[in-house]
Amino acid sequence: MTDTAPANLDETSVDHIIIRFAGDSGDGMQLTGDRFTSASALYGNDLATLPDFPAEIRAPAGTLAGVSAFQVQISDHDITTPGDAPSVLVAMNPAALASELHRLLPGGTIIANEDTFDERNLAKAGYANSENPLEDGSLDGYTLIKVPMTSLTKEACAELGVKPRDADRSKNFFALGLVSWMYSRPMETTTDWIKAKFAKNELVVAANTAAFKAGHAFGETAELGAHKVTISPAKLEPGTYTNINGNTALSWGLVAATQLSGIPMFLGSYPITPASDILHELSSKKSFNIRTLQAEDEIAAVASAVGASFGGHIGVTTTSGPGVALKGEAMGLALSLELPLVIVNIQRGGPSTGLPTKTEAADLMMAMYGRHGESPMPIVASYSPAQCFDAAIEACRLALKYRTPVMFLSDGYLANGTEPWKLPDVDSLPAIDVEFATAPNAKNDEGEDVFWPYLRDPVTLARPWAIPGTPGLEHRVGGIEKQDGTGNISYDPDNHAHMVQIRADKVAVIADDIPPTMVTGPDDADLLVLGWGSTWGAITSAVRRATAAGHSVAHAHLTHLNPFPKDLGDVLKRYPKVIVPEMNLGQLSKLVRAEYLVDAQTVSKVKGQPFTAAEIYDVIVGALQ
Amino acid sequence: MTDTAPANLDETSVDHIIIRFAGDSGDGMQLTGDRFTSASALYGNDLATLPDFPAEIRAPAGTLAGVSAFQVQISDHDITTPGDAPSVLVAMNPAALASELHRLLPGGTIIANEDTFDERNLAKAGYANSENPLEDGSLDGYTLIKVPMTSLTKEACAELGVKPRDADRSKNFFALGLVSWMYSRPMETTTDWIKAKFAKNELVVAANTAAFKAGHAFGETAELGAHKVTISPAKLEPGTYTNINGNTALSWGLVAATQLSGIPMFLGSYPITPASDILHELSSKKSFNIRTLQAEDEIAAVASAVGASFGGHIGVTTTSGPGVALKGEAMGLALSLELPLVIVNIQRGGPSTGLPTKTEAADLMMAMYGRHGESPMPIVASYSPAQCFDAAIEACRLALKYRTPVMFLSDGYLANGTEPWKLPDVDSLPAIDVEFATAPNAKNDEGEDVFWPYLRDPVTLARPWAIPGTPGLEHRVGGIEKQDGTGNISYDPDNHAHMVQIRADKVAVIADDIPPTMVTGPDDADLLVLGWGSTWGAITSAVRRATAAGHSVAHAHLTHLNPFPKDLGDVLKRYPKVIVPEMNLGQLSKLVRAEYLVDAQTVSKVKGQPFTAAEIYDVIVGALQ
Amino acid sequence: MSDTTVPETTKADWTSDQEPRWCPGCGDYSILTAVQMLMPELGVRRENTVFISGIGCAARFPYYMDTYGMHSIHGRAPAVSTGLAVARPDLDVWVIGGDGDMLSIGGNHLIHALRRNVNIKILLFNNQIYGLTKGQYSPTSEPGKVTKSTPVGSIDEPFNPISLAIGAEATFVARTHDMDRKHMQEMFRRAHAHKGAAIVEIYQNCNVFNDGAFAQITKRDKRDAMLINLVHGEPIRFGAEQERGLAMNSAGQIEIVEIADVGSDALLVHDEASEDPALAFAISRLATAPTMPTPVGVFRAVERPEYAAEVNRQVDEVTASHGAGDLHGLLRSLPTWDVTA
Amino acid sequence: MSDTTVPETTKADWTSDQEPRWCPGCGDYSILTAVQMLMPELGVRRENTVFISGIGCAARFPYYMDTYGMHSIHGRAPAVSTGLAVARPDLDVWVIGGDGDMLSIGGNHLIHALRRNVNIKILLFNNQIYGLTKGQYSPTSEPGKVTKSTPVGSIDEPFNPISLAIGAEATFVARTHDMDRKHMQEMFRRAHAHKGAAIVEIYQNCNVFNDGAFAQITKRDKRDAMLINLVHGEPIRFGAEQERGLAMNSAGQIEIVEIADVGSDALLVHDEASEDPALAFAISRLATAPTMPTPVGVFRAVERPEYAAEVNRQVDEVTASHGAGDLHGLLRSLPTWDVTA
Ligand SMILES: Cc1ncc(C[n+]2csc(CCOP(=O)(O)OP(=O)(O)O)c2C)c(N)n1
Ligand SMILES: Cc1ncc(C[n+]2csc(CCOP(=O)(O)OP(=O)(O)O)c2C)c(N)n1
Ligand code: SF4
Ligand code: SF4
Ligand SMILES: [Mg+2]
Ligand SMILES: [Mg+2]
Repeated sequence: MTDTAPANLDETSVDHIIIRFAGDSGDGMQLTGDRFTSASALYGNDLATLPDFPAEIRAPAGTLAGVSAFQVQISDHDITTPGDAPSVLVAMNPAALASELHRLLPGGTIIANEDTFDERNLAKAGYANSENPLEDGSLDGYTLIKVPMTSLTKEACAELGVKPRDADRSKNFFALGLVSWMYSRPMETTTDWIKAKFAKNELVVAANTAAFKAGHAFGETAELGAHKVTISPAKLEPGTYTNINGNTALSWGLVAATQLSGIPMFLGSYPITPASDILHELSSKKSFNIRTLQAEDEIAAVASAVGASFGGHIGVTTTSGPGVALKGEAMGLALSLELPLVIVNIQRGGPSTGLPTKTEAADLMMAMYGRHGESPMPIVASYSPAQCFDAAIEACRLALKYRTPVMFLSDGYLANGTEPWKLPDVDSLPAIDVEFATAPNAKNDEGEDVFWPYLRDPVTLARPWAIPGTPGLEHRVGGIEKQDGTGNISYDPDNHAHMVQIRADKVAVIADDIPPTMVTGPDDADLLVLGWGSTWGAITSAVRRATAAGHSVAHAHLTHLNPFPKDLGDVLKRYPKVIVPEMNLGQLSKLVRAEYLVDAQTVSKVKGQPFTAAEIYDVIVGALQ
Repeated sequence: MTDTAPANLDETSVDHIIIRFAGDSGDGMQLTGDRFTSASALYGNDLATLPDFPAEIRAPAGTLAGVSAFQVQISDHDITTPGDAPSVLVAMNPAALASELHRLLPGGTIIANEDTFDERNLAKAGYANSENPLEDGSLDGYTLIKVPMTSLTKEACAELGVKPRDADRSKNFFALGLVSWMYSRPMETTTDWIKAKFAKNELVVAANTAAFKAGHAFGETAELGAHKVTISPAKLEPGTYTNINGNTALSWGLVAATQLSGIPMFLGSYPITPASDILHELSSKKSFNIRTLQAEDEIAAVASAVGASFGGHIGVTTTSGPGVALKGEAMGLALSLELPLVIVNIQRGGPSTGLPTKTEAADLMMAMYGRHGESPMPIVASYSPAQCFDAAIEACRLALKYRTPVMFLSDGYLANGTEPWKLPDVDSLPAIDVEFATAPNAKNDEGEDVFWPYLRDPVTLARPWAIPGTPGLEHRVGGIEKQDGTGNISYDPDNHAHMVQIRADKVAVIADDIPPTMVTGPDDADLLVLGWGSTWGAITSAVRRATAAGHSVAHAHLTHLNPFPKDLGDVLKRYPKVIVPEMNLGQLSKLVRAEYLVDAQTVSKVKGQPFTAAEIYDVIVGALQ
Repeated sequence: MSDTTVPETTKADWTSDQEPRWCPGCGDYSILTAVQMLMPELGVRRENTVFISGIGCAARFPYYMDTYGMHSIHGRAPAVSTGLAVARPDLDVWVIGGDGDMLSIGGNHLIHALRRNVNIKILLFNNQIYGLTKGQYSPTSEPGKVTKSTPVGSIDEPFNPISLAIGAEATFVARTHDMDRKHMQEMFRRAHAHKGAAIVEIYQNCNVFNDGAFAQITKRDKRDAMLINLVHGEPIRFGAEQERGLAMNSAGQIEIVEIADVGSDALLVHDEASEDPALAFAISRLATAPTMPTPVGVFRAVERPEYAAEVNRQVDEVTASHGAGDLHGLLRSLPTWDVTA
Repeated sequence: MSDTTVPETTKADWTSDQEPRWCPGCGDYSILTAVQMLMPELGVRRENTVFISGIGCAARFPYYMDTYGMHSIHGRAPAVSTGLAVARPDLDVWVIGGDGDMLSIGGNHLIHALRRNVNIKILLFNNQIYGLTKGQYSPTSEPGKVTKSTPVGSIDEPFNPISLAIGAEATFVARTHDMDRKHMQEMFRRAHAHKGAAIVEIYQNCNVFNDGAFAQITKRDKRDAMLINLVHGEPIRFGAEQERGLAMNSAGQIEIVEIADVGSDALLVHDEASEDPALAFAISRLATAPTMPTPVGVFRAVERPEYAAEVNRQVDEVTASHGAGDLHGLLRSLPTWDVTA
């Protein structure tokens, strides 16, 4: 029931395992982790992953800066995080061992590629006097499995006619083979994948397959039997599953919104880590009535999306923090024009360039306030990789229905992390009804039919969306203050006050149209953990564990950050204590404190790494003492 | 003792008067108001002004949209606002009367240019069936002085050989002459000014002077004696005074900071209303070791300032809301580089293009949070036109001392409004001590002297400022997260957490270096009015009035919005009720609620117009009931 | 939208109910009139016509056209328009902006729109000044200009918008001026007919902050001598008697010649359709300030695939070959597994 | 800073203690080496040398130079450098960036820095791809390029950075490539010697995401045939036997000719110093992709007042004529009045 209890290595069956693959950026660890994950997913385990790589395409080989890691938890039951401390560390070189060892559980297993532990690499990894940790007893507290992966791979490839240098590139498949053997993963998933992926180059297929099989065989023959364990498939809800990361789920959610609304989509985007993959994904979805533009910069990206929205598309722009910081003025325009627009921010470590490949969730305040003037905008945040799908649809729904820019917040951890996703029945997804204006809606002083672009729906306060091409509804919109109703430029003081209030109200009324706060746990719990975004997995896991340990804890998680669910104030006031774990210095807590005058206490982690369940568990226990 | 009690028109001496000049954009009302103000200032009155003009260079002549107005209060005692309701309205055309009449005090005086009240102009101003308000009795509740200003001006100019069309342009001087006579302003101030201003064109000098004198004579001869009043000079503190608007005071403050620190200034700016005048002013201050660059856009403006700061200048960038919305990313860079930078935001009506020439103070949240990641920045706000001088020095002092970008907030009202300013003794202004690093400050592993760009001062947490040209201190800085101390790129999780905290602490420690909250009124008052920025004048006036009326009210005003003064929490908790008048929907109140969990209540005005003292007075009285 | 006969319209149909808010005498009025009078001739529909602008005096333009319109934000009109044109290739999209809007803050969007060849018609109102912000120098102001922000004279070399556009791979580049309605209309008509990005620089007088900037070449009595009319396929000649012309000298440089000296055969024949933009560029260099004989007309008009059409072609082709998107299938495009009860 | 003898330095002195983090085989390494080896020859001081970059693989460059340096934000290096150069005209300011950094997000700052002629030396690392973000197409990528963001091929016309720079009034424009250290150094030396904004386009191989983009012209065995070396004052010829050259045809267009056919007198003599940029522009149009014979070398090098010097001249002149600023006097520059006790 917990994400972190060490797997019992003596048994042949465990309920979960946490493995961390680590190697040089050039060693293909992301791919290795990914393949292991896929095989486990298809095998039926529940799982969650955490890729963790440097900002450079390839930092100097063998250095600590160049270490790329991938952590995965697989389990026979429902889990919500990639796990806290791995019980198995695959270390492809000394730098990987040096940089990742501190994460390993005491007594955990190290699988090391001993071929790389030579003087040069040891020095690069900072081992003083090139002391070899595989030999000097410093790893005595762990189970150490030394494997000459490089040489065995070369050996396996030699007979295929693969040059040793090229064979070296396959050693990650050796590692994958070995680990697949240890955890009884089916082999075909991987060999089939190799065949498909490298179809263009037979020799590479052969080499990778040979390396993979050699790794598998090594486990079988090298008397590693004691390390072999099985993890049964998880008892998940019946259905069809796929293993998905947040950026893909988000992209598909945008595709789904296009289909559900029948409104074509226009994506204006400028590449930036960790958001670029959404641009990549959508640029290959042309047959879904989606157009993408790689713009010259972030401002053009959002501006072009505003133009497309004016033309009757749903304009979307995807970026990360630095990009959002550039889009503020154009978002303000969309807000003043009252046109649909979705701004997706895949948050990363900041400020400035910060830690581009690391996760953080410190852009909530910018989402709320990063524009001049009173510029309220709805905010939707996703909380797990797969849930990005639903959240993206929700962001589009609000944008279309209320004719407003909507900020979508995800983060690097959700973007790249994966989890199994039970695929929804497409037909059961609710349609998004949008209607363009087609006829005049007012009379002028002469009693003639005219079109007023700011004559609002009394409930949603949305203005009509009349798109070019519609005869008789010609009109002009702009960022200068306009008269409510006619939309004509107006400097009238009272009208301005009215418009400022209307724009605020338009966001506020959304509270009537969103679900109440998602709360788990007893109403009379001693403590409420309030979260938003990707902390959901760790909080869920920690709260489960605390509950199991006899504590009375509840968990509320927000998917709508602006407006808040209507009941949030009541929810918060129900509990004597409220803590708010956030990957920032306390942004949501500021918002709820200001709104409800509740003494919500921040629990901060700003390390470019997600919370572990253990960290939150400790805070919960601490808070209850 | 109040800003709004009607001047008693029957007496020959009153303690204050509020006049509003209104006419077409082409009628020169800003100039007229300005000259009247100058004459009054030189005469020794206390005063405060409020220009109020449309966003177009010149909107259609004669229309309501084209009305340009200027309000001034002059007084024989200390005042803090341009007054609430004018007691005298000068209306140069029907549109001016139509648009401004609602502001006039009941029983107030209207001085109308009756020549312009013809059918065409009446229609343009929206008078139904061209009913002439000067004739139809609708102004019976007021004292109406009808003057054929246009024809009298033409007459006066005719003998000079000025063509009637050109003479028409001088009619504002006629109005000025008349009003100057009514309030016994000395004539020379104006005639001298005309001579100097139009020196290049004798005929214009002659025409304007003739018109001015004709207006004066008209008062003398037309039996308007009953309307003539005097206002004695105010008993201000002894000293030399000048009448100054906020943008000029701000510019001079920047000049002063340059002199006080001995650090050259670099201004990177892009024109935008209402900030452009600071660029204009500083571009003519080259002899003060100030360089200005009119950049290609706001991003280049701030980026160039960052470059100059790296080179050892104090980088400044000036703009308004839409410009700040574009500068977010570069501000984040400055914050990460820990270099001095001052970002000046002259706030205007928003969102988007909004009301460019109208005032608002809705960018406080953007100042706090308008950047991605945890990006804390000190905020300094000015509260009166003249005080912009001190506030600008303070912003520079903090930027230089703490090596941080500082946001300076002013607004359109302060920018263009004027007040008499007692000039400081330049020698008494405290020096700003800044030292560049000149020598290595650390040893490397080999024991050699090296320079660490992020080795901090233990008190201010500021890093050393080593400028190019200094031998031996070569170093690289950048926006990627860096190791504290060495400044080298670091992806280390703990270092990142440390740096995020250090950047927050660096702003927080400034609280030790700023004055306590500026509070007036009793500690045990029933109500605290908390303000920031340009509301100071109206709050001060309202609180004085409420106190005079027997209420127990205190007023706290913030010049530092981040960090808050250390005692602010205590101050707020001292009073049973706290209200926060703001020209936004409640931004400061959100900040103090979140910080201190105090139930501070917003009093909003978002009309593109400053609060009047009466509005705040009413709120005070209401809150106390 | 598929109705084929376009109803006849008049200037009044293209005139909105909002009164222009420019200064009396501003050149913007004559451009507005030129456009409003041209539209009925173009055989287009009001509802299919969109004007997008940035911020500035010029940028108020869309408010006065009774079409769809957007007054966006400073500098971004080319980017906004790109999105609209890609989303809606069926529309006529016109982009309006001043020299500050288009060349200062908006310079990057402009050059990218030009190289992409998006189907937008860009009217650049060049008054060599910032009008709306009351008179600062602009990227086209002459060096040494004294303005509020350059009290002792500006020191920037100005852009030549024609050269910049050609350097940015523009397919249609023209210049006209606000004193000649017929010429303006001809340029706008040509721009409209062009498939792709078309930019027309319009010398526009700001009579309040930069009066007479172009008077030395655009005044009726100066035009013959100072405006060099570019006509495709014709030798380039000008002057009251058409007595002067352009020719290439031995160093390969274009210069002004007296026809009496060189003979009319020596004249350069204007080829707006040349694939190689080098000659159009060379012609753009003739006048470095609107005080010298200045070429006007179409400098360059070549065909190249239009961006929005290409985007939509890709959409159509992918859709044709893969079938319309199938969401159910998409969700199953990664490996899946089934969990049974 | 006023010491006149510049100490001798070696490559090591210009090499910082930070290990480069580029992929093995990346062209950036050879550019770094070229610069580090050139600096000792330039007779400049480390402390007076600053490298400013944006974001991208190329933009990591400053970290590896043991000088003052700033790794700023994406696209803004020309603007940051403009501020630095104006504030500190005593410094050598180098600007480093990739094709995305300089031409996509940073295009506007680049063209404005060029027209202003700010004294910065811009090294544009053109690998025709976004490297750091893992392989999207860039504004210099060839049309039809299949990348992550253009799965069925890009449809944008690329910029020709040389043409764009010339169109933006650049005073110094050159091109070189990462396979020829000597040529790179020659171009960098020339850029350094130029008073004003100098841009050097460097064809740089990204062996991970766009390998071999320039191989058809820069490989040792292709160079003679494919690189057209521009040498000031010399007829423009190339080929293994110098058997080909550039000449102007009768239509006034530049084309490649066989010298055997036209005779060497017909060859165009390269004049980098021509005031008129038309010929340099024409030469820049010869190759529309690095698969055709491509001119390298200095296209244009002309003198024009340098921006930072002019700014500082104005400061000096105003100071000389008005005296150093007097704050006391400034505060009294508007009308004042005295209040006595
Ligand atoms: C982001 C932003 N920066 C600055 C401004 C202020 N501004 C408005 S128009 C303008 C320039 C006007 O010049 P131009 O584009 O040449 O148009 P013109 O008024 O001359 O027609 C400026 C700087 C703004 N509105 N928005
Ligand atoms: C504001 C912003 N947008 C986007 C990015 C992401 N980004 C980093 S480098 C880069 C482009 C890299 O291409 P290029 O400039 O050609 O340099 P190269 O890596 O090829 O050397 C992008 C889009 C960023 N860092 N900041
Ligand atoms: S300021 Fe100049 S450009 Fe603007 S409306 Fe007036 S005359 Fe025209
Ligand atoms: S991605 Fe390309 S440009 Fe970047 S370091 Fe690697 S090879 Fe060089
Ligand atoms: Mg202009
Ligand atoms: Mg590149």
